[in-house]
Amino acid sequence: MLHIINKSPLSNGSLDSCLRVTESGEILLIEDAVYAAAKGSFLEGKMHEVMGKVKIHVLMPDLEARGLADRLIAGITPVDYGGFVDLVAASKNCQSWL
Amino acid sequence: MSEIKKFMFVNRKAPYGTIYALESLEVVLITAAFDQDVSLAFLDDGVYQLKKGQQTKGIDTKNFSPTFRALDGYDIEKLYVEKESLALRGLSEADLLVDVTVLDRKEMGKLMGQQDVVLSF
Amino acid sequence: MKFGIVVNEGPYQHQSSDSAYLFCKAAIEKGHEVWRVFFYHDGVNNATRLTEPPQDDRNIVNRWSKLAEEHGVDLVVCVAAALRRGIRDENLAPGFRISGLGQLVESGIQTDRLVVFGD
Amino acid sequence: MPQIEVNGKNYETDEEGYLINLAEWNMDVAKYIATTENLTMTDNHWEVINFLREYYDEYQIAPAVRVLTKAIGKKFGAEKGNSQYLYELFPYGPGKQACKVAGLPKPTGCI
Repeated sequence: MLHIINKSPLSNGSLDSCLRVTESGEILLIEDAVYAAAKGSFLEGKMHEVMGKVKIHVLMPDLEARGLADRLIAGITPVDYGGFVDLVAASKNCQSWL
Repeated sequence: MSEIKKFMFVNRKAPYGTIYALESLEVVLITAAFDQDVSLAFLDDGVYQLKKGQQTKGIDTKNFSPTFRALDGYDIEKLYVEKESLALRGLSEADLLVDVTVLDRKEMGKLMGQQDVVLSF
Repeated sequence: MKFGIVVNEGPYQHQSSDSAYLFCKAAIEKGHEVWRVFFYHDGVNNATRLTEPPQDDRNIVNRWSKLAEEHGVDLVVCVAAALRRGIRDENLAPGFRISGLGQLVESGIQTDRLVVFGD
Repeated sequence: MPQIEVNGKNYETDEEGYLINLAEWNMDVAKYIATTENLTMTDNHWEVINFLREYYDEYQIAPAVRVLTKAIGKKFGAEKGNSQYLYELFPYGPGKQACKVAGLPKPTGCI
């Protein structure tokens, strides 16, 4: 299952909620959720922990737009919109944690 | 209709503060007419949609919570509430205005994974 | 693969309409079909032809209309949500049509994947 | 906004004749709306109208025709719980026409 997160986990609980119920699968960070993919925030340690059980992807155009493309946490997979499409196609289903 | 799909409506937003909960319920009622396998999941602030005793006169807004009790007549009987979301809000099953199945977080995640279509608003 | 898309927010206020559009474009470029985009909640505001953004900004409404024209994407606006928000046939941009919520359910039934964009 | 006059009092309706202020509904208004729909109200009509109003009171929605049919059958017997019976009473549809007479919101026809 692909989980799509679009809110900054630094100020919103949707990534936490997703991780609470999700044991495995893939997470894609888009829109303001991409801040979680940048090094140096208070969430970085947690992201490393999370990467142990779920695979994390980030929509690069959104990270670039926010000036953080050079701070991508190692181990988070960058994708473009085409990659976003591929992820949806490859998963049985997807859920947007709005 | 060729096949029956598993539809899940994931409700994570509180009522009244925004319109999402109300308009989500409107989709659920329509979906009932399509003979699909429909379930509703309530997580996070979405559990507040089911709180008993909502009184909306003072905010001049329609109280749509009684509509959840009509779902049974629409043959929508699968209502799931995540246990942790309830507990975090100091609520229990007795506070809810309809019969639901309470699932723990892992069971909820598993159920989501089994769906064909997940709609969240 | 056949995709269904749901857009729950209006243009300009929230990025979801942009994300949905760019997703559709990428899907089509990859040879997939975008079968229908369904506009719900404030998403119905994507359909008004009265929108007039500054010239140096993207024209979100025109962009959708073009997608419908060039790739036959079915742009459906929920009638109940539209009536609430003053979107009617009179101010509908080309390529959009107003119809019932059943069209959203149908998207879920007829497509291989349904992706929701919203707030 | 269009108005209808019943017993010397004016009631606002929308362009299709649905009552705007649902709280203003009364039986005389219902009878008046019924005549505009070419309906001759019988006990069987009232049974459905009252049922719809009770349903709305309890659940805050007008039931889908399928749901109404089932519920009517359960309450008043199987011979009434079929769409043919309801369409005979309300030829333009128990959803649209009966809701109009019952003073309920116009079904948005979302299918």
